[in-house]
Parts: sequence; C-alpha cells; structure tokens
Amino acid sequence: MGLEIVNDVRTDYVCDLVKNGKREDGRGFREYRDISVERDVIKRAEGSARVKIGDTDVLVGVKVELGTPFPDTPDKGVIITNAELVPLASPEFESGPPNENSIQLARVVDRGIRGSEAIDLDKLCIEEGEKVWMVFIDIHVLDDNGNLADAAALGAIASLLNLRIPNERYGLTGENTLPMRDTPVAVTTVEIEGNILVDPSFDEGNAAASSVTVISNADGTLSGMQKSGSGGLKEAQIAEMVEIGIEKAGEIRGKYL
Amino acid sequence: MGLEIVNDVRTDYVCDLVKNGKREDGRGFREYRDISVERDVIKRAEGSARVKIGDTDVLVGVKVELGTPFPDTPDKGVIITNAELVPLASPEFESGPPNENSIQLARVVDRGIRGSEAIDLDKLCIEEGEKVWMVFIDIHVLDDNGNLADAAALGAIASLLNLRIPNERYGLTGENTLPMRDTPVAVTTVEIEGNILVDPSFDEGNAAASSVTVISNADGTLSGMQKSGSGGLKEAQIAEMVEIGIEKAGEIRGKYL
Amino acid sequence: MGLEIVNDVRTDYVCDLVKNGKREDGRGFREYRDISVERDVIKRAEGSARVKIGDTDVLVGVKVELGTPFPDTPDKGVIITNAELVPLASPEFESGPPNENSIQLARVVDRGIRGSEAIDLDKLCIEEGEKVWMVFIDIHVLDDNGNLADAAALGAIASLLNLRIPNERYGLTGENTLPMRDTPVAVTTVEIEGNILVDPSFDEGNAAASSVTVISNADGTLSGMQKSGSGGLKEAQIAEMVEIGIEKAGEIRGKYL
Amino acid sequence: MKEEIELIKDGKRLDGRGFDELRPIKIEVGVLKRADGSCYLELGDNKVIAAVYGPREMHPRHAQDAKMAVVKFRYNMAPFSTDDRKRPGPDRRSVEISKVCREAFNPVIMRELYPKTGIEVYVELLQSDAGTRTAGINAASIALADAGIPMKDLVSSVAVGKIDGEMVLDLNAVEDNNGEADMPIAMIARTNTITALQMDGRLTKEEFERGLKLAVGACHQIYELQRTALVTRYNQNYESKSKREEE
Amino acid sequence: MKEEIELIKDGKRLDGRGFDELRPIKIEVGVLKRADGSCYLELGDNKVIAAVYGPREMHPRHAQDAKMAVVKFRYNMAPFSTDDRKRPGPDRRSVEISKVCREAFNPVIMRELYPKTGIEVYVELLQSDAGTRTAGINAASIALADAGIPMKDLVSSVAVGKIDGEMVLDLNAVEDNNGEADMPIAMIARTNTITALQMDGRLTKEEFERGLKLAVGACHQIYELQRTALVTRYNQNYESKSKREEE
Amino acid sequence: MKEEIELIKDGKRLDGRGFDELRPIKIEVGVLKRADGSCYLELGDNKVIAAVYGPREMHPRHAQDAKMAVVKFRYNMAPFSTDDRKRPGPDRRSVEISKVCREAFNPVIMRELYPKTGIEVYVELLQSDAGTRTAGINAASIALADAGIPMKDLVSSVAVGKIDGEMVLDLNAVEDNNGEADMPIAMIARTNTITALQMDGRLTKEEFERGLKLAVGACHQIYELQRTALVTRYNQNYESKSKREEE
Repeated sequence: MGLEIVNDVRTDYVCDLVKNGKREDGRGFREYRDISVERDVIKRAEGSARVKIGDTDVLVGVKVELGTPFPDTPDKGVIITNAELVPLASPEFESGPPNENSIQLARVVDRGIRGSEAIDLDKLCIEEGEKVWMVFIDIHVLDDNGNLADAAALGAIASLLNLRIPNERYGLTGENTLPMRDTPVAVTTVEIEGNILVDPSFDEGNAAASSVTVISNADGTLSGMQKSGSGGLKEAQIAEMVEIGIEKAGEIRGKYL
Repeated sequence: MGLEIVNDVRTDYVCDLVKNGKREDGRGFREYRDISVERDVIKRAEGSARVKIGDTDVLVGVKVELGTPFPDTPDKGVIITNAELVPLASPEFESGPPNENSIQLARVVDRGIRGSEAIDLDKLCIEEGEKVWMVFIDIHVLDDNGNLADAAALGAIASLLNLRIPNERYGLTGENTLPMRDTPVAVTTVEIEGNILVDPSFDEGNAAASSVTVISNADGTLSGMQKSGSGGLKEAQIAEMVEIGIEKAGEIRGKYL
Repeated sequence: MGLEIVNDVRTDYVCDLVKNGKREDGRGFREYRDISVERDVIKRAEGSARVKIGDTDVLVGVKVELGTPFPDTPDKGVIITNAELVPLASPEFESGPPNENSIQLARVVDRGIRGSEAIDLDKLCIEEGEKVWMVFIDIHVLDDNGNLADAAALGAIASLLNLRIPNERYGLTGENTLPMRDTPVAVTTVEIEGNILVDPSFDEGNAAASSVTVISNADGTLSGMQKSGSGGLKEAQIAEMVEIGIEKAGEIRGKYL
Repeated sequence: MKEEIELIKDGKRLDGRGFDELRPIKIEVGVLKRADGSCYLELGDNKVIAAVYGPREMHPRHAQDAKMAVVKFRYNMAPFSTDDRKRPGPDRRSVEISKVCREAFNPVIMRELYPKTGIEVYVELLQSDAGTRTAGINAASIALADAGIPMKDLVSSVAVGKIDGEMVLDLNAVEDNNGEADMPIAMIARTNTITALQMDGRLTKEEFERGLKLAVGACHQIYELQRTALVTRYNQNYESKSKREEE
Repeated sequence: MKEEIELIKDGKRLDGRGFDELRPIKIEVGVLKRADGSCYLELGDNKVIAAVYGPREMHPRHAQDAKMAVVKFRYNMAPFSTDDRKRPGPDRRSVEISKVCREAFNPVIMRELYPKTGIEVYVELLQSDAGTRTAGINAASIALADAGIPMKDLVSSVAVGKIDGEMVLDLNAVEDNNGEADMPIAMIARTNTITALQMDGRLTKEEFERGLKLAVGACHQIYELQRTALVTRYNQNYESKSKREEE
Repeated sequence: MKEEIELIKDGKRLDGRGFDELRPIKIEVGVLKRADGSCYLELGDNKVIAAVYGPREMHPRHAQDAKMAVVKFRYNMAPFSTDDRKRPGPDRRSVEISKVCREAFNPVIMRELYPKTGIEVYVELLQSDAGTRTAGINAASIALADAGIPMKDLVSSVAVGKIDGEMVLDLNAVEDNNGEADMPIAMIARTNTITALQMDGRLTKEEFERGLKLAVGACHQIYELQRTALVTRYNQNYESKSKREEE
C-alpha cells in the first residue's frame, strides 16, 4: 500500500518534469545513462557480461552444454534464454517461478538474437539428430533501476561474442569460438505525456503508459520489437521510436561491442 | 458468498419441483435434453467431436502420437485421458492444474473406454517395447450446464470412432483406421428427494445428494460406474439407475453413434 | 494461535524442570526413551524397519530399482533419501511438497550414510554408465513425538542391513545381500538452560534453542553433524554433545543393530 | 485384463478362500499419540494407518463453510508400499480416491455440529495388496470414532470383483491384476445405505447385482469387526481408567 | 526461417490470397450460456472462443486495485489445437501472449468504473493456424462488448509478415513457418491507436513501415466485421425481446 | 571421496596455501541501489552478492510473528555459477542451506524490535568454488549491517575440512571434491558462540576438535575483515556527507 502511494507521487513528479522538457536525472530525452560492459566476469560460464546502465545492473551468463536437438530441427543447436528477476534486485520482485515480466524479458532478448540470426545454429550441430550444443543464456538481474531489456540484451550479445565452446570438457575437438553473424542491440523508449524518452529510469518506466523495445542489427534492419504497457501509441510515435532505436543501437554497438 | 446463497435458493426450487414430479425445463424424469454430436470439428486432431446436451457444450479432441510403451505392457499402445475444466466454461472453474473434479471426469471417461475394451491396445503397438501409438483423449469443456460426464464420454467415443492413425506423419504405412470393438456410453442419473432423474441440469446436479454415472456397452454389459456426491443410496435405487443407464445408453448409441 | 500459546506454556514448563535437573517424563539428561526396532515390516520394500523411540514412530522403507547412473559417477549406484512429514503424524505437518524440515531430515540421514561409506556404491554398479541399482530410502514419519532424526537414521541403517537386492525381478543373478561396511547411528542432543539433554521429547525439541545431531560409526569416528535451531552454542557444549553422541551411538548400535 | 493365470482351482481361490470369503482383518484402535483418533488396519496384505484431526480451525479461511464442518480426506501411498516405488505426493488416482472416500463419509459425519471447522482424515497405505481404498475407509471409520467425531453410524467398505468368470469378494493383488472387473463399495451397514460405489472392468447387469449383494453382506461382517474393535478399545480405556481411580 | 517452400506464385499466395488480403473471418456472438459474454471466431483455419466474466469480486483480495477493475486475460491452447499435442497448462509463450493481449485492452476498458473488481477474459484456441493471438483479441473484443463491459471502443487485431521478400497480410501457418518475419498488432481502429505490437524475424525499416500501414488498414476492415456482428446480435436480441413482449 | 588427486605437496596445498590459511577475501559494501543493504564478497573464486530488505510488512499475514520480526533467508545459485548449468529455482540443497543460514543469524538479529515484520536476506551465488554458504553468510552479515538492522554482533563463517589426512582451513572446489570431510561453521566471533555447524564426510573426534579450533580462529580473522569493510564504508559515507554539507 505505502509503496503504491509513493509510486503515484513519483509518477506525477516524472510527468511534470517531462511536460517541462526535463528528466529526473537531468538527461536529455534521447540520452542514455552511463553504460558499462564488463566481460568474462564468471569463470564457470562459457560467456558472461555484466552490464550497467546507470544503476541498473544485469549479469548475463551463458552456459554451453551437450544435448539432443529438437526432433523438428535435428541439425540445429538449441538456444534457451531465461531471465531470473531474483528478489535481491528489487523490493517488487518475489521468489518463485518466472512470472510474466521475467518471461517477457527473456523472450524479447531471445527474439532479438533469433531474429538477427546472430548465431548460426547449424554450426552448433555436432551429430545430426543426436548431439548438438545447447546454449543457455541466463539473465540474472542484480539491481533494477529501469530499462532491464536493454541491459539484458546488451549483456546477452556481449556474452555471446566472447563465447568459448567447451569442446575439451566433452572430449571433443574443434573451433572453440563461435563466429557471430550479427550484433542485435535493444533500445527501449517510452511515451510520457506525448514525449518519447529513451532508456527509461525506474520511475520513468512506471510513469510511462507505453514502452517499446526495438532491436536492430548492424545493417540497421530490425530483428525484434515489443510494445508493453497499458497505453496506446500513434503510428507516428512508433515510427519515431523505431528511428531512435536504430540510431541509438548504432551508437551503443560502436562503443560497447 | 452471494453465489452460495443463489445456489441454495436454486436447490430449494429444484427440490420443490421434483417433489411435484416436475423439472426446471419441463422434462420428464427419464428424459434427456436435446443432444447433438458434431464430428471432425478440429483439423489438427486425429479425431474430434463436439457434443451438446442442452446448453452443456464439450469438445473432445484426440491426438495420436508415437511414443514408447510402459515397461509392464511393452506390446500395448497407451491411452491417456485428460480433462480441462477451463475457466471459460463456468464461473466456478479456476485456472490451474487439474483438481479432483476434472480428474474424476477424465478417469470416469477413461474407465468406460478401458472397461469396454473398445480399443484393441495390441493394435496400437508398432514395435514391441519400442514404439507404440499414444492416444491422448483431451476433454475440453466449453460451457458447463450440467452432466459433463455424459457429454464427455459421448464426445470421446465419437472421436475414437472416426480416428485417423497418422501413419504418414511418421513415415509409416498401414491402416489409418482403428477398428473399434465397442461403443461405451455413459448415462448419469441423480437422486433428488427420493426420485431418480436422468441427465441432470446444472442446478439439478447441485441439488442432488448423489449422482451415479453408469457406462454400458452395445451388448448391455456395464463397463464402468461411479457414484459421486455426499448422499447415500439404497440398493434398489442403484438397481434403478443401472436399469435406466443401460436403456438410455442404447437409445443414445442408436441415435448418435 | 491457540496452539502457539500452549507451546509457550509448555516451553516454560520444560525449562523450569530442566533448571531443576528434571525432565517431563522423569528421564535423566543422558537417558533415551525406550527404543524398539522392528525389521522387515513391509513386504513390498526390499528393506524396511519401524523404529519407535518413546511415542515417536517412524517407518523407513527401502526400494531398490534398476536405473542409469549419474554421468559423473558412471560406475556407482545411486542413493536417494527422502522424508515425508505426512500430516497424519502431527497437527503441525501439512500436505504438500517437502519443506525445509523434511528436506533437512532426509539430508541429515543421507549424510550419515554417505559419510560413513556404509554402502559400497561400486557394488551397486551392474554395467558401467548404463545400469546401476538405485536405492530409495523413504522415511515415513507416523507419529512425531520428538527426535525424528535419530529414529529416522536408525530406521534407515536397520533397513539397509537387511536389504535384499531384487535380482530376480529384473532377470539378473548375483548376491541378494549388500555387505554393509559400517553402521552410522545418529544421536541428537539439545541445549536447554545451559544443560545438554539427549533424545529430546517433542516439547523439549520446541523448548531448546539449539539442537545438534551427531552421527558416528562403529569405530567412534564421526560421519555427519548438523546443528539446527535459533540459538548459539559454546565450543565446550559442542564437544560435550559430540562426546555424548559417540557414547550413546555405541549403546544403540550394540542393542539394536 | 489377461486371463492367462488360473485364479480359481477346484472351487477355491489361489489363497484358498471361497468366493464369498474376506481376507483376514486385523484392527488396532488408537495407535498414534499426536492424532485425535487413529487406527491401524490390515486387510490381507494391506497395511493401512488412519488418523483424524479435528474438528479444528480451518485454513485457509475462504475454504470454511459457515454452516458445517468441512471434511478433508487424504489417501496417500507410502513410496515403498508398492512393487514399483511410488513417487511421493498425490497422483491422479489418489486424488480421485480421496474424493470418493470423503464423499463416503459425508452422509454419516454430523458436520452441522461444527460450523467453520475442518475435520481432517489422513490415510497412509504402508503396504498395498488391492482393495486399498476399502481398507482405508474401514480404518478411517474407526479413527473418526476414536477421535470422538459424532457420526450417525460407522461406514464399512469392501470390494467385489470378477475372476475367471466368477463374482468373488475382496480381490487381492493377483486377482485384481488378472481379473475382469473390480467394484469397491462403502456403506452404512446398519441402514443398508451405499455411500460409495465404483466399478472398473466389464460386468453383466446380473453379475453386477450379484456382486452388489455379496458386497453388502460382507460390509455387515466388517461392521461387526469394526464395532468389536471399538468396544474392546473403550473397555480397555474404561478398565485402565477404573484401575487408575482405584489406585 | 528456411525458404525452400515457394510461398508466392504468380503474385498470389499459396491459398490464392493477394498480399493485402485477409483470411475469411466468421463471427458468432453470445455462444456460451454460463459466461457473461462470449464470442466464437474463425480466422482462416483458426478457431477460437472467448468468454468474459465480470466485473465480479476479485480473488485473492491483495490482487484488488482500490481505484479500478483489474483485467485478467488468459490465452490458452487446447491440447488438440496444434499438430503436436500441446501439454495442458500455461507455457512461456502463452504467458507472454496473455500479457500482451491484456495490455491491448487496458486502454479501452473503462476500468475506473469498477474499483476492486476483476474482469476476466478467457480465450481458448481450439484450432490453430498462425495469427492465433490476433484471432483471440478480435474475439475477446466482441465478448467484452457482449458482456456489457463499458469500453471506449473495440480493439481490432491482425498480423503482417514477410514471405518470399514481400510484406503480406495475415500469415497462415505455412507462411509463418517458412516466412522471414511476423508482426502482430492490435489497435483501436476508430482513433488509429496501436495498443499491441510485437515483431519477430528480420525487417528493414521500410518493410516495417509498409507492414504497419498494411496492418492498420486491415484493422479497419476487421473493426467493421466486429461491429456488424455485434449489431446483428443486438438486433436479434431486440427482435426476440420485442416478440416476447408482443406475445 | 576418491583420493587419486594429491592435494598436499611439500606441506602446501595445490593453490600454495598453508593448512590454516584462508583464501583471499574481497569485500564491497553497499553495491546495490534498490536494496536496503548489500554486500559483494569474493572468497577465493567464490563471487557472492547479498541484499537485505526490511524490516517491512510481512506477506502473507499468517506468516507474521506477533512478537518479533520473521527472518527470511534465500540462498540461490545463479544458473551459470557452476560447471554444469544449475536449473533455476530452489533445490533441496539450497533449501537446507537457506535454513541453516537463517538460523545462523537468528541469535544476533534483534528481532523483538520489529514485531509483525519481515527481514529478508537474499544471497546470490554468482560464481561458486566450494564454501559458498560461508561466503554467503559473511556477505549477508555485512548487508544486514549496511541495512541498519540492529544486531548484537556480526556473524562470521568459514569451513574446515580434511584433505590427504590433514585438517585444513577453507577448502576450495578441488579440495572439496577430492577431500574426506567438510565442516562449515558460523559464529559470533566476539563471544565465541557457534550459530551454525554442519559436517559431511568422516572425521575422528580429535580431527573434529582440531578442525573446530581452526575454524574458530579463522572466524576471528574474517570478523576483522568484515568490521574493516564496514568502517571504511561508514567513513566514506561520513566523508561524502560532510563534504556535501560543506558545499
């Protein structure tokens, strides 16, 4: 209860600021918070990256294990993306099985990677119908201060870019790196009081009626989109969000990947 | 709370009617509501039927897939019957795993099919101990206006009678039809104020202290019975219920199967 | 609520007694309640024992089935220990999946058996990497009057000592007995008002701030320990508990195994 | 439903019983200390223990009934009670059996005396040999009485079945696995009121009727055994109480 | 994302449709008796049924919103609705779709009129052929209206996708399985407000914009079909009511 | 418990440590913004992060304690923290560890100050290398202090074990996997009060006693490191606060 009232007050505050062309932390509407990407932070993982966007802190670890392919794609490796919104990361998160928010987060990140065809799944096949590499992308949120999607997606692609295939562990030989074919980057914008803001802070995320995550590739094509939130958007607003998404993705890709 | 009081009022109403030899909808005690059976309604299913008894609406779909037999019956196919009381079908149903009502519904239908030996499980074996057909009978209730058991059982046997074995899908050859050896039909009667009524409506089902489902075969033998409800019955009442069950099953079989 | 107040009163009563050097049932601080061990009580189990310590009543059944080994120990059999605190045994127990108490109980018993290396897991291997014996130790508590750990551990080792390997059932030949290499026995002591009491009754278990289960072997070595409860203990107290544990284990082993 | 095993030889069943003969029954009342009432029962090779708790406060509150006690019945098989280890926890079979058993007791328990409370009946199958639910109902009936739950009468239960073409009483596991039909019933013996009835397999109407008669008769026998066990128990209690008072 | 199957021949799609052509749509309003509102809808080979309950008391209480109704949306596939049997119960895909669909309706349902209540929307996919969530939203929109839930407007939904390099409307299963991208949207047609948007696969910005236009246009068509179905239904009701009154 | 790997050479362990030597410890206080208190800790190759929330309203209400705060402790391993990917969610091991850790803190947290509330401690293992629960307790202790939860004292934790027949401090993964025994303890260093104790493997009474002494000594070292980390943090806060006030 108490929390809800606080959230209402903050929402009003954020909206008032936006009406006056301002943001809580003084950023411009099209400005990201500081981003940092730390690679290979987890020894036990075949790939990992810790991404901070402002105070938002997301750790992505990728495990690669041998498994059997799906019956309908016997010659392709398997990617499984999972997100844990562990209660350590926010007073709003609760223990328990994935809920709709963590499922959406995982599926949006997954969609971007699949859509971009960044990983050549054929290269993950060892023996058709029998043995393929299973790539588990685990998104572990540590501190939720808004815009988890962009941090998680950036962590995922950064982890994949440094992936070591654990051939030795399974007595196999072969290339230990996985040539990546693209670098999808997610950019989330929100609509508040008719304005489009990139990289929403926690309060901005709450205040926004709609939020759109646009995932785009090195060549500027789109490889995934997801609107969430309970508001509606005009075509022109979506077009603007896509525009910003592609532009900002390029900047992030240039600096951090 | 509100609902419970409404139910009490309705129960009183139903009981008063029955004492006077009447039913809500003007039927005789041994009269079914209108029945309709629509076959092959679901393209993706190997067999399907939509059964309406009055306003009660149940869709049964049968999927046939290749699987491994149980260790103790390596030369027999597998039947799995499942019922979903999805919340779409009634304000009383809730989302979640099967509860005792849906489990009982599925098991009673299953019992009738097994007891009658309608399906020759030996004919579902492709390779002993390795490959058999798994027959999934899924009961999907759409509108619960009483007497789900009879509608579900009728939907199940109607679906099975038109089953197509999907040999091609698995690169197999062979007969695509499954010769059925019997046609079990369920007939549910309830006891209200000392009277036996067939095909209980929703309110009659609630008002009844006991309910007995009798499943019988083409030759008049019984292949399953289940009493439910919190009342007791005399031997003579059960004998009457069995009598009605066999008679009504014959009528339904003749008209709809 | 009512229960909690009763518990508080009982705790005070137990503490007062202990301060005066007494126990509810007149025992000495280092005295067990009467113990009985009944063997081979369950026909369907390959080993079983019903252990009573006072009114505490625990049934342990061991099933032995053929299975596949864990990938990292392809030449070893598998022990799985599970405890069910079924609601029949106590007004405090609830239906549902294992909770932290039943998990701890199972894991402590398991730890004692593993630590002692009582079972030679190599002897449970039939075909490396393919077929091994799986030993399921199921602890079924029937009446919880305190000190479940000691009763469960005693039931487990007593069951194992009489284990029959069901070779015939799987068409195998070979020795039907499993030579046991040790006989771990658990002894639980609690700290109440600065005193160390062995074999806590139900109320003593509730009244105690700390409880320590010490599992020791025929040669007096330790093969498992677990402190539980929300109190702290001094080194000297733990040393005393270990001392008592080894001594009492010797007595129990001599009399009941 | 294979019939390769000959289940009847020279008019006797494999375990030597006649067609209308029950397996030996052993009953112990009040075997558990924590439970409000309890009973251990053997029916042939079945070993079952039943406990009753309540009437007591019902959780969660929205499951309470403002007009009467809610009866909970949990039938559970111990993992080691069967040939193949049973995974712990409820499966579909035990959920259905629990429902049928609960409904078997609803007509006799005077639930209206304890509104808003729960009466919990727990049955643990320790060793199974067919007819487990009937053994469970018989034990639960005694445990309810032992707990002092007001009941109009005891509930007694037995199964009949068809083996080698004959209707016989109280199938054991071999008979059940190789028989043609099984029909467990529960009844209030004194009033000949049937409170539970299930049937599996295939029976003619005549076989069904014959089976039902057989079962009804046997329930009267079981009822006497239940009564005797309770009377013996109460006498013991009375004696030990008298003794204590004398001392 | 294989392209071995030729999905476009001579400017037509495999099922004969043009690029901007919807599959046939069939709508029946008020098909269920227990539900407060309901709709059966076919979109090509998709068969979907939607039901609405509420506004009604919300359980559990802590999930209530003191200021407005809480909308629950459950998208569920029947086990037999797909080529491979779908295990009953929610999976990750259906949880995500349920969220997206719920949010698609939040802008139109006048939730503030019914504080503390729940409005429950249930969509059952009986037969699936790609575009199931759009079929579900279209059906749910009508079921909400049929239940008398006050809405600012109907929500209409359709998907566009890319096959053989072309942006086309309303992919069927073959097209979806072999296509390059799929983008379902939902919108309030009257105000051109988009309330749901997802995209899978790979599209250039231009393709995306073209696709969005295509979808927006189609939503207007669907809106008319929805309106017509509702008007027809109300006229029926009015007629049957008038008839009754005359009698 | 194989002993094929030689774990001690020339009186030194494989990583060069002496028998009574801890692995390097690194502590950062207050690393998370949303949590009320937090700590990042490395113990050798273990990487763990702990967060504390509360005291705050306790859900569900029936889990509240009218007389004191309820402490919840959740030990969780990230899926990528281990050699084989760990399936997300609690397993039996983590449930037991969570219980042991919670009980390790119960004697120090002044729970009676906050009746009806919950104090939640979350420990995430990001990278594991044996001794994870001791690393978790050490981090949680600091996070509790950082959250301002009144405690009688810090809790410090370490494991001892037996490798190649010797009792040594603070096993790493190779030692743990190939050792003969492992014994984690937690204690209030200042009062030499042991609040958690577990033992796995096989030890003589003398080895146990020697091990316990070793562990007790090491907990004093760890306590100093914990204190230092907290003092440094408070000084920083004080400095930055003073600075702000000067400005």
